[in-house]
Order: sequence, then C-alpha cells, then structure tokens
Amino acid sequence: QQEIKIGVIYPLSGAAASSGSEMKNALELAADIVNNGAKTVPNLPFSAGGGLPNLKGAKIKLVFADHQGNPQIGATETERLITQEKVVAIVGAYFSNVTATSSQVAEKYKIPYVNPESSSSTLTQRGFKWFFRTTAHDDLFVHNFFDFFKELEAKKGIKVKQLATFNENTLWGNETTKLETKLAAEKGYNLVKTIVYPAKSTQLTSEVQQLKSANPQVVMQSSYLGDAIMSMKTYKELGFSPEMILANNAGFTDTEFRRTLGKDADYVITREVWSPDLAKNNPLIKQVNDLYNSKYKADFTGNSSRTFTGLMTLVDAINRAASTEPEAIRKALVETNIPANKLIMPWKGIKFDEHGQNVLGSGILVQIIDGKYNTVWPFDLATKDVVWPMPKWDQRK
Amino acid sequence: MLQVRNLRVSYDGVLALSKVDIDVEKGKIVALVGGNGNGKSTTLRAIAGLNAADAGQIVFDGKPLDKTPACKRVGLGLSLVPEGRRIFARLTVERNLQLGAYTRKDENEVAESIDTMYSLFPILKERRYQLAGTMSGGEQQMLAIGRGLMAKPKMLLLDEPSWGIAPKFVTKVLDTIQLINQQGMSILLVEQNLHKALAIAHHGYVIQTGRIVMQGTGQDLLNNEDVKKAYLGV
Amino acid sequence: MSLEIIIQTLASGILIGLIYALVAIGLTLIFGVMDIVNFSHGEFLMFGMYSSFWMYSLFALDPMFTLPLTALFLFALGTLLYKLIIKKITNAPMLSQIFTTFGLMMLFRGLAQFFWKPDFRTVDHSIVSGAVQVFGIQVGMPQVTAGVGAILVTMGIYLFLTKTRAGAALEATAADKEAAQLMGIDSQKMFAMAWGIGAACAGVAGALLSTFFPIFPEVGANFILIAFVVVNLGGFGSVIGALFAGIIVGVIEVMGGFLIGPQYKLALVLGLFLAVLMFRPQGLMGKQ
Amino acid sequence: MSLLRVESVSKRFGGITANQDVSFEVGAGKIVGLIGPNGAGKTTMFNCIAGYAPPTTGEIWMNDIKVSGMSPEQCARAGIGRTFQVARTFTSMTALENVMVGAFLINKNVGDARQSAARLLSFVNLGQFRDKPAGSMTISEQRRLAVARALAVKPRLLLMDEVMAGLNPTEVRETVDVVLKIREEGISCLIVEHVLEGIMPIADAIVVLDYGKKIAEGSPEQVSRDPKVIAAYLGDE
Amino acid sequence: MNIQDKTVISAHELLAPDSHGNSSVKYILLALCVLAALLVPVVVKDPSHQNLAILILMAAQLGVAWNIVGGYAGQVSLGHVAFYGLGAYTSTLLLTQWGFNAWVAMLCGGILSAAISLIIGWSCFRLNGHYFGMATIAVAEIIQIIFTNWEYAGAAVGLTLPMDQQGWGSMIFTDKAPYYYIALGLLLLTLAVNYWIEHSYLGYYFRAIKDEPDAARSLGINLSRYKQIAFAVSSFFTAIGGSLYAQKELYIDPGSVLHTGLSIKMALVSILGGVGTLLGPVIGAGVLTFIEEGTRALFGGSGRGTDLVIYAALIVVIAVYYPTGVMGWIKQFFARRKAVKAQKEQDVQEAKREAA
Ligand SMILES: Nc1ncnc2c1ncn2[C@@H]1O[C@H](COP(=O)(O)OP(=O)(O)OP(=O)(O)O)[C@@H](O)[C@H]1O
Ligand SMILES: Nc1ncnc2c1ncn2[C@@H]1O[C@H](COP(=O)(O)OP(=O)(O)OP(=O)(O)O)[C@@H](O)[C@H]1O
Ligand SMILES: [Mg+2]
Ligand SMILES: [Mg+2]
Repeated sequence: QQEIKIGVIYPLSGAAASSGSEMKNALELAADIVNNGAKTVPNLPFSAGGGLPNLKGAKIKLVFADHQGNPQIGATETERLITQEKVVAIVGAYFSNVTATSSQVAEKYKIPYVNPESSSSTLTQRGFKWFFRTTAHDDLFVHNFFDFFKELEAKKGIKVKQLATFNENTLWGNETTKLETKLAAEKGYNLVKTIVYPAKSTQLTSEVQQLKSANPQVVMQSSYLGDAIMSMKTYKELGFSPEMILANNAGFTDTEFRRTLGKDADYVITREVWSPDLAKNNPLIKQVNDLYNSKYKADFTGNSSRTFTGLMTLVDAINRAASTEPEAIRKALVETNIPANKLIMPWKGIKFDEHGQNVLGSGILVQIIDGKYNTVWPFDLATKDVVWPMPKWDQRK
Repeated sequence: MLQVRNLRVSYDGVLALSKVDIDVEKGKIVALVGGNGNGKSTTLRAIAGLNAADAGQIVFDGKPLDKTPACKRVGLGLSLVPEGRRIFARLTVERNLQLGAYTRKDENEVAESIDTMYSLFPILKERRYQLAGTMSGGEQQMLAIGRGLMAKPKMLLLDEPSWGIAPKFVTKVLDTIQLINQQGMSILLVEQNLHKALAIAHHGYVIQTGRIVMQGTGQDLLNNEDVKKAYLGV
Repeated sequence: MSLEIIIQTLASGILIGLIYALVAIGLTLIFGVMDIVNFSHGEFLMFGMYSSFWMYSLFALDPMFTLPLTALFLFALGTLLYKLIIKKITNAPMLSQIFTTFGLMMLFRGLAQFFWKPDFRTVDHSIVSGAVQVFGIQVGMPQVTAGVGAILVTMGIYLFLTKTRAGAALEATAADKEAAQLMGIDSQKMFAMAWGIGAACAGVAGALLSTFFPIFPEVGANFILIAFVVVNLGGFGSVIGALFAGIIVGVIEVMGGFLIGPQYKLALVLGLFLAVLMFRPQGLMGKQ
Repeated sequence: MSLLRVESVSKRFGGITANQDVSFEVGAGKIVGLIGPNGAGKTTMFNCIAGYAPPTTGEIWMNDIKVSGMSPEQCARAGIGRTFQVARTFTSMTALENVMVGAFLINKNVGDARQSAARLLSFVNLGQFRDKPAGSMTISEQRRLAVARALAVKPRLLLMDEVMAGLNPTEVRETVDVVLKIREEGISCLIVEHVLEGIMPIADAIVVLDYGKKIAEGSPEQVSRDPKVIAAYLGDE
Repeated sequence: MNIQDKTVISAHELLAPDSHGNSSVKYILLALCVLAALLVPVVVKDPSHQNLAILILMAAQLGVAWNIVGGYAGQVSLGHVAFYGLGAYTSTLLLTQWGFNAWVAMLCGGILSAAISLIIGWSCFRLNGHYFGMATIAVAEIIQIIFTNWEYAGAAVGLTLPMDQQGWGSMIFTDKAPYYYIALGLLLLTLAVNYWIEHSYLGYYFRAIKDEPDAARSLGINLSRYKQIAFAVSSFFTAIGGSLYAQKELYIDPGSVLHTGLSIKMALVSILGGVGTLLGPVIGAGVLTFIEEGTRALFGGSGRGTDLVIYAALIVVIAVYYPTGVMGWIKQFFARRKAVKAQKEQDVQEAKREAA
C-alpha cells in the first residue's frame, strides 16, 4: 500500500515551540482522521478513513522538521525534506520569514507548498507558482478592523475617531503598522500615536506612558504572549483605560493569556480566525474540536484550526490529482474549490487566485467576556453583543 | 620536622626533579642552593603542595602529606613565601597581611602580629591602605615575607626572599630570618645570595638538574671548592 | 512631559533597574572570583522562576514564602554545576570557558523545554499583587517588593564580601588562586561558593520576578544582555557598581523609551554603555 | 655627548611622589647604574623614559628628540629598548619567536628576523633554548630572553630592570659579560640593580635615588663612599 | 585578567616537519585535499548533501575569518555578526536597488565593513578582555536595532533577492554546485590570506599582542594599528561571507543575518577546531555542522527540543574535555607520545648512571 509523504516544517523548539507543538497536534489529528477515520465527524471530507480513495487508499505520512524560528534552517530543512525524505508536498512554516525562505526552496524544486497560517501579505506577491496560502493575510485582517469601526458607527452608533497603534517590531508588526497607518489616513481616522516596540522587552512602561499621554480611543495592538500579558498588566498598573483594546491575534488569543490575567483580560477584542462558539452556525466545528479536545485536552486555536485546514486542503488536492506527481498536485491545488460547510473555519470556502492566495478566507473579531472568547463581529456571526467601551480599571470590581 | 624522600616532579611530562631527599630538623635553618632552573622552586612548591609529586614522600611533623591539599598544609604549620611574590595586587597591604593569618582564629593575636610586621617592615605600615600591586618590587617582596610570617607556621619555606631587595635591607631580612628561627621556627631557604645564606644556615643542600648532588653544613659548603667554582664565582 | 509622568517613569525605571542589578550581581560575583563570564546566568534566573512556579502550582505555596527555598535550591544548583563542570575549565582558555557556559545556556533552555514544555506559565495569584499609590503615582506591588528584595540582597552580599572572613577569602581567591591556597584558603570551596551565591542571587531575582513576569524556558534571554551591560557598566566584579548600573540602565531604558521611541530604547542603553566605556574602560566602579 | 638627558623629572601617583626633580644623563656607549632603596622610584623612572608613564613634570630627551610624552612604541622607535621587572615574555611563543618579534621592527622579512634572532639568543647564552616555549623557562631565563628581545629592536639605549636578581654569583658574572658585550656593540645601558657585585665593577657612572630624589651621582667609587648613600642604601658593612 | 590562551599552538608548529613527516608530503596532502574538495559536487549529487557541504564551507570560512582577530590577535570579538549583516545588506541593496554586479556588490560590502570595523576598533580597542567582548556585542546589537527600523533596508520585513535573475553576474543559481565552488573559493582565499598573515611578521605581531601587550609596545609595536589590521581583514572576509549567505538564501532579515547567536557560532567554530590555528576552524566547522544537522535530522521532529539538548550537551562535553579543540587534542597526543619516549630514555640513562 502506498504511503504519501508530506513534509511539515514548524518551530518545534525555541521561542515559538509552544505554538509549534499545538500545530503539530492539529496536523497529527488531521492525518489520523484521513488514515484511520473518525465516525463522529461524518461531514468532514475523508472522515471515512482508509486513506485517499482516488489513490487506492494510500495513507499519508507526515515527516516533521524543526526550523527553530530560523529562516536559514527553514530553507535547509525544506531542502532535506524534499531531497532526502522525498516528500510530495510541504506544509509550513508559521513564521512569515521562515515561510519566505522555505517556500523559495520548494518553488525551486517545483514542489507544492501549502501555507496555512503565515499572515504576511508579501508572501503571495512574489509570483510563485507552487505556493498556496489558505488563510487570509494581514492586509485583509487590518481591513477587517476598519470595517468593524464603520459598522460599529452605522449599526451601533459608536463613533471611533482617535486611534493608536502598538505593534511589536518584527516583520508582522511592521507590516501591520504600515497598513494601519495607510488605512487610517485613507478612511479619515486620526492616528494619534504609532508605537513599534522591541519584542521580548523586560518592561513596557515607557510604551504605555506614551500611549497614555496620547490618549487614544482605541489601541490596535500586535503582541506575542509574553508582551501581551505584560502590556495588560502595565495598562492596569498605570491606569491606562482606552475605550477599547483591539488586538491583532497572537498573544491575545493564547489560552494562557486569559488564565494569567483572569478578570483583567476581559473586554479585550481580538482579531481571530476561529472560535469554538462558531459551532452555533457550523456543527462541524464542534465535532472536530471535540475530537481534538479528547485527544489533546485543549481546544483548537486560530493557529491549530488553520493548520488543520491547510493539511486537509492539501489532502483534498492530492486526492483529486489521484497522483503523487508534484505537477498534478499543483494543478489540483489551483483548481481547489472547497465549500464553506466542509470547513471548520468561518470562511466562505477555499479557492485560490493566480497568486495562490485563498480569496474566500476572512477574519472574525472575538471579545473576552467572563474569561471566554465570544464572536462579536461580523455581526451576523456574533454570539454576543459587543461591550463598548471597556470599563475603566478602577471601575471594575 | 620535614623529611622529603625520593621526590620526583615533572611539568607536562618533562622531569624537573628526580630523587630529591631533604631533611629539615626542628628549629634549624636549611639552605637549598643551585643554579638557575635546577629545581629549587619546584622542590619548595612540591613541599607546599602546589605541584603534585609523581613519586616520593613528604613527611611533615610525623605526618605524611601526599593526600593533603596545599590549603590544608598551611593549617598544619607549613607556609611558603613563593617565588615572584604573588601578593594580592588588588587588595590593600593590610588586607594582604590579614589574609596571611587566614588559618588563625584569634583576632587579637592576629592584630598583634600585624603590628609586629609593621615594626619589622616600617614601609608596610606607611602604605597599609595602598593597593599592594602599586608598591615597588622590593616593597612587594617585604609584604610577601610578612604575609608568610603571619601564618605563624612551624616551618617556613622561603623562595629567594632577598630578590629585588636593597643591599641594606637584605642584611635585615636575613637577620630577621635568623631571629624568627631562634624563636623556634624551622626554615627551608632557597637563596641566591649564597654567602649570606650559607652563613646563617645550619645545613645546606646543593641541587643540580633536579637532583641533590651535595650536602653539608653551611660552612662546609662555603669552603667547598666545587661550590666556590660553580656558584660563588671564585 | 508632565511632572507626574517624570516621577512615574523614574519610579518604574528604578524598580526594574533593581531587578537588573540583582541578576547582574550574581554574574559579577562569579566573574569577579573566577574570571569566567557565565552565559548561562539567565537560565539560573529561569530556574528560579520555575522553582517558584512549581511550588506555587503543585503545593499552592506563594513565591514569597518559598523564596528562601528557591535561593537554597539555586545555591545547590550553582555549587553542583561548579563541581561537575566548571571546575574542569577553571584553567582553560577564556574562549573555551565562553564556549562551555554558552553550551550550558542552550542545554538548560533545552532541558526546561523538554521537561516543562515551551508554554508560558504564570503565578496568577500571589500575596504581593495589585498596586500601591505613592506620591500620587501608581506602582505595582510586585515590583516594589522585588525592588526592596533586590536592595536587601545586594546589601547583604556587599557586607558579606567586605566584612566577613569568607568574603576576604573569596577576594583573595579571585586575585590569585595559588597564592590564596598558600594562605590556607581552599580555593575549590571558594569557587563553589561563588557559583552558589551567584546562582542564588539569580534565583532570588527569579522568585521575585515570578509574581509579575511570565515564565518560559527562554525567559533568560530577555534579561541576559541587559545583565551583561549592567555588569560591564558597573565594572566587572563590583557589586555596588552593579547596583548603581542596574538603576541607571533601568531609568535610561524607561525614560529613553518614552522620549525617543521604544524601538530604540535598547540601542540607547547600549550606546550609553559604549560611551561610558570610552571614558572609563573599566566601568563605573571597576578596578583597573 | 650625552645620549639620554633626563631633565628635572617628577612623577606623582595621587599623593605619592615616586620621582621628584630628577636630572641625569647617559652618555653614548656608557653603562649607567640607577640604584636606590626599595620604592625609591627606579622602576618609575624607567617607565617615564620608556613612555609607559609620562612624567608629571620635566622633560626627557633622546639625542635631539623629546621622548617624554611619547608612547612606548614611539620611544622604542626612537631607540629606547627595555626589559621589565617582571619578565613579560610572550609565553605562547618559543624563545626564538620572542626575539623575532623584536627583530621585525628593523626588518619585516621573516627569514632575516629568524637569523638575527638566533644570533641574539646565542649572544645572551640562550642558544640551546631556541625552540623552547618561553612559558616553560625559569624566571631568570625569561629575563635574559627579554634582554635579547629588547636588543633585537637595535636600541641605542637599553633599560634593564633587575636582570641580575635571583642569580647566584657565577650567573651574575655571566650576565655582566653579556652587558659588557652589549656596550661593545655601542649600545648605552641604564641598569637598575640591587646586586651591586654586578653593577659596581662595570658602571661608568652611578645615579642614586632615595624617596624619589637624586641623592648622589658619580663614579662607583665616589658613590659607594658617599655617606648619604651608605646611610640610605648600602648599609654599613 | 587572564585572557591569554596559554595552550594555544601555532599551525606552523603543528605542520612543522618534525612533527608531521616532511614538508613535501604535507604539500601533496594539501593538494589532494583541495582536489577532493573540488570533486565533491561531481560525486555528491544529492542537493541536500551538497547543501550540507556548502554550509560547512561557509561556516569554515567565517571561522577562519573570525580566527584572524579572535584567535591570532586574541581580541575576542563576540559581535562579528555585525559585519556579516553589513556585508549581506550592502551587497543585497546594491544588487537590488542599484543594479550592481553581484561580485562588485560583494566587494563593496567587504570594504564597507572593513571601514566600519576601523571605527569600532578605534573606540573599542582600549578595552581589555571581557570588556572588549561585551562592547562588540553591544555594537552588533545596535546595528541590529538600526536595521530592524530602517525602512530603506526593509526594516524588520527584510529584503528578497530576485530569484529570476539567475547567472554568474547576479550570483544567483538554481543549482547548488556554483554556490559550492564559490564558497570553496572563498574559503581557500581566506585561508590563503590567513596563511600569509601567519607566516609574515603580522602573525608574530598578533600573537605578541595577544600574549603581552605591554611588552609588545616596548618593541615598537603600535597596538591599535595592528589590532585594526586584524579586525579589518577579519571583518572584510566576514562581510563577504554574509554576502554569500544572502546570494544563497535569497532572503535576509535582521533575525537571520544580524542574530547574536551567529557571532558566537563563528567563535565556536574556531574554538572547536583550535583557536589560532590555520585549519582549526575548518575542522571545527565540519564537526559543528555535522553535530548540528545530525541532531536536527535525527531528533528535530520530536517537538520537545531534544535536538537542542543533545547538541548543547555535546558542546559542553567538547568544551570541557577538549578545551584546545581538535588541533590541540592532536598536538597533545603527539606531545604525550614524545614525552613518554623522552621519559623512557631518561630512565634508561639514569639506570646507566646508577650502574656506573
Ligand atoms: N610552569 C612550568 N612549566 C614547564 N616547565 C617548568 C615550569 N616551571 C619550571 N619549569 C622547568 O622546571 C625546571 C626547574 O625549575 P625551577 O623553577 O624549580 O628552578 P629554580 O631552581 O627555582 O630556578 P631559578 O633560580 O631560576 O628560580 C626548569 O628547567 C624549568 O624550565
Ligand atoms: N601606580 C602607582 N600608584 C601608586 N603608587 C605607585 C604606583 N607605582 C609606583 N608607586 C609607588 O612609587 C614608589 C616608587 O616605586 P618604584 O616601583 O619606582 O620603586 P623602585 O625604585 O623600582 O623600587 P624597587 O627597587 O623595590 O623595585 C613606590 O613607593 C610605589 O609604591
Ligand atoms: Mg626558582
Ligand atoms: Mg623596581
């Protein structure tokens, strides 16, 4: 019986290893479902088990590689996966800069590369033929923020004028800042402060002081977990209470974020791509999440659900290609058209444009209330009404 | 007091001492003389425990020392004033002296000893708070001797105490050595100032390329023709 | 820039600076005695944090109560590390010493990740929490506790070094190991003690930090560069120097971040550090 | 004609005056001894002359070049060679390589430097140690090596700080011979020494320092009869 | 402060005729090595293995370059990544923004780095030992911060080299072999310069400065001038190594070419092989890369950082038990054999004397 080797490359050690292992779990779950089936999720493609029907039940085998968050290692490992392990396709690599180098290697070897979660918009502007991204990218996410503001005014009568950006100084934070600055100007918002801060700070006092003296209504923030927690603590300590903190995923969607801050995490709104309460509209979400939970004692996150979806998309393409030839898989990927109801994402489906970008993806906004993430936007998917403004620190109980 | 038998020491496989036998009787001054690089310092260092012996025994005060590390030998009453001073350059003069008495417990006695050192070497008193490293060469040498004496050892090993000391003071240093010896301290002395050293020594050994080639009373050696020719420049 | 902001940033800067100082003191001590730069010092801090965390999460003991235990544990770890590994490189060239402690750094991080997972952990409820109002400004209670703790420990170490026999012996060993042996000082014991105390300092810093800083295997990386700067600025081997340098660095970082822009705050600290070295190549309080 | 002129040099370290208003000269091809009790300021004077510690006041001239205020390497180029009270050999190199480093000042060619270094090693009677690592030589051997090394830069004046310390009388004799040979090469020597048997017989002149001040100057005989010198330094024997 | 490397050995010593056969054998061996190296891409076809070979060559080249200042001259720079990054950024910007020929761009990067090293050296060479090391780290961090915030240089987003402009002029290839030969050529060039330095007066001066700077001054050596020379040559070649990295990976950002860990790695390579020796860094690079890639390939997929643990443990073991690196170990081996022989002879003679 044939085995289809798929290379997966993630940060399995180093600073981002915790995200890495989460995504690894999701991938293993996906592979397990395809190979061995899962009765509880009949609507999920391939949940019948027994491998890929069009390839005589060939099983998929994941070959893991660790890039440690290092672009060079990412490239080296990708090359190893392709030439040594002879994988037919690659899934990876979380960090946008690693995705950049490793997808370049795949492009060179003409091996399909599915990227489920890197959000740098530049990745799909390189004219690559073998690169496919299932998630929406930063460009879109930032647009979401501004759409949200507009709808907020139109539908709820809440006026947002003064914005501040507070982003970490990495590729991601930098691109986000640029877009936010551009869109704020275009859409007539007043950007009162733009802060980029060095990631992994030991303290964020000066940053918060600057925010406080600029006194914005809304802070749009991009931080990884450590900084996210520290910034919240510093907000409270220095008594900085904007009307809203509108976070850009990452640290703010980490389970540890809520656990650590407890009540202090409440009312923050963060951009997400996935949330368990979406199950209300799509039962598949709960079913798959239960499977994941029973296996790993945790819920899906935006990252793991996207990674899961990425691999499933690739599997779907391989199956349709009915071949393990890279070119055939690529062709199948180009023709991908997965409807919304086959996904565990709140997307309209998966369909790639000529750059390999999924055009049907989108983001949601969730607000933490009583320690839980609740979808609050798009309003038609919302499970709870948005609470605006967040209460001032000294008025919380 | 001290018996060295068949001592053998090497540096990185190169022999520096072979078959060295030395005896120091209680209350005596014994001089160890020889030319450059013949192993005098190595002998003293091995006795003090700084160099490991490849073979042989060192018995001090009836106790074999082969398992005793250098720092423990001080407590037994064996103190070395090393070649090249080795004072604690970044500490003050007084701190150096205090450290010399590290193994002694009674603080009052220690303070008394420090005063004794100051009267022996007045310059040290004058410079007591100066960093030792900024003292002149000879001053440092005095400090090193003083520091060695601070341990109140039963036996003192002195490696070229007159090195870099002005002539007038050399006499004083050697007088001091004789004085403390008379107060009961045994002494093993390596000294290039052969006339003076052998004059105060009760017994002397001549070492050549790592082996003892001659021994006798200080006076005997002074009068020996070979010694005269080889070391006294006569 | 209003007066309130000035005072507020100053206070925050001093408080974080005290933590820097505490981390740096352990480093400077080890360096002063052994001439070895311990690249794995940040990992001592990390172990201190985990020690607090585990006692908190397994036995619900507050990091403040377990602080002495953490210090003791780190002391043991430091001495053990000395006896097992560092002892062998005492006389090795400086480069292989760097190599060793650098390897240890990676090893400790790896081990922490292996055993405790790369997740972020936090001590979410400690007896020191919330904020206090002093002179019209808010300062976090955990930070204040940490600052006070840092001052106490620094003073303790300073007195130990200058006033006790063991302190003198440490200094002598630092100056000339062989000569110290001739004074009857057991240099092995001294070195082990230096590593023990150095690690314990980092451990205490870790315990104090654990009440307000996330805990993860790589947490040492956030502090080590700054600790190095503090050690240098204060002068290698100078405890009091480290204390002052820590505060200076903390204040510059916070003030500079506020005035010039957060992305350059570290550059500012480093620039200042280089400038000081130009005029005082041995650091503020270092000996030549 | 004097080669080196020290003109009222003073040197202070904080509160300590190591040299005070010292003047003397070293003639071309002469051996001058600089003696005095411990801490009299002899090494400090060397450091002033060789550029390691610029004088607080006063000037030092080498022929027509003012060397006070110059850096050590400039002094070396101006013709001042020196040894250190602590030998400071390049311990990771062999004896020959140590001397070669000095020789490169004159000639950057490795082969030539090797040849002249080998010659100099024999000159100071260290020929047999050619390939021995300097770090494993005894302290007195290292001092002699330092002399050869200093000679390699072809100085016109050689400053030697206690090169005879720790030698027995026979070895002192050998070293004296080396010094005499150096003078024969036309190199002046300024020697700090406590081993009077070594310096008195060969010095053309002696300068005596005490507490940083010059207390006597003259021929060895004159100086050794000087009551001030006897009281401060020689002691009455 | 004890920063001297007491156990250092010179390659000259190691390759001296008496310890390793005669010198013509040595040259034949050398020629064979180079020939073998030239044939690697012909024999090894697998691109991933070729890549490994390139990584070794590149690491070796960096180690050799670092060794000039860190090993021979004893100025332990822990911020060499600054030059690496400067090289990578300069050549990439010249190539992409100004349309320079890649080779010229590379050279410019090297020259710029050397020039900047003069400025850094001017301010830092007064510092001793650890202070110098720390100052270089600080400089490198500052440069990293500047590049992270500098829009023109791509800031945190980094720069991408155009993959479609392939050829020798742009030094971009799909194949591995050209990169291999460029890396090999660069390594050989760096080695040749190193060899020349070691055997000229410069090599002696560097070692003298490292051993006893004060004494070196008394011999007319201008310390900062010669430290500058060592630093400039070293940073020149480091920068060229950085450019090659950019050409090979086609993407650079501050995280990949200005990362502090890389500075340490350059030093590690030298230490592992033997500091202050000509071929030490080459051997060190081979060993280190194998350990690194090997542990990652074997344990990297576990998700628990096992590879890092093993890698780190190996480094510690090597540092503790072989502090003088592979070259030092080899030398010790021969020295011990010689000593045992000498000891035996001595014993025999002694016995004879005793008998007499
Ligand atoms: N650290 C060392 N490493 C290698 N060899 C050494 C070392 N110290 C001394 N030796 C060698 O051991 C031998 C004896 O040296 P030692 O210092 O004991 O001689 P010494 O009689 O004290 O000479 P000196 O009168 O010069 O002080 C010499 O040949 C010397 O070269
Ligand atoms: N850096 C310094 N700081 C303070 N005092 C110093 C310094 N250097 C030297 N001195 C003092 O200056 C005086 C002269 O020292 P110097 O070394 O010149 O004496 P010397 O004549 O060479 O003595 P010796 O014969 O003992 O070597 C000494 O008392 C010494 O303590
Ligand atoms: Mg000796
Ligand atoms: Mg002197």
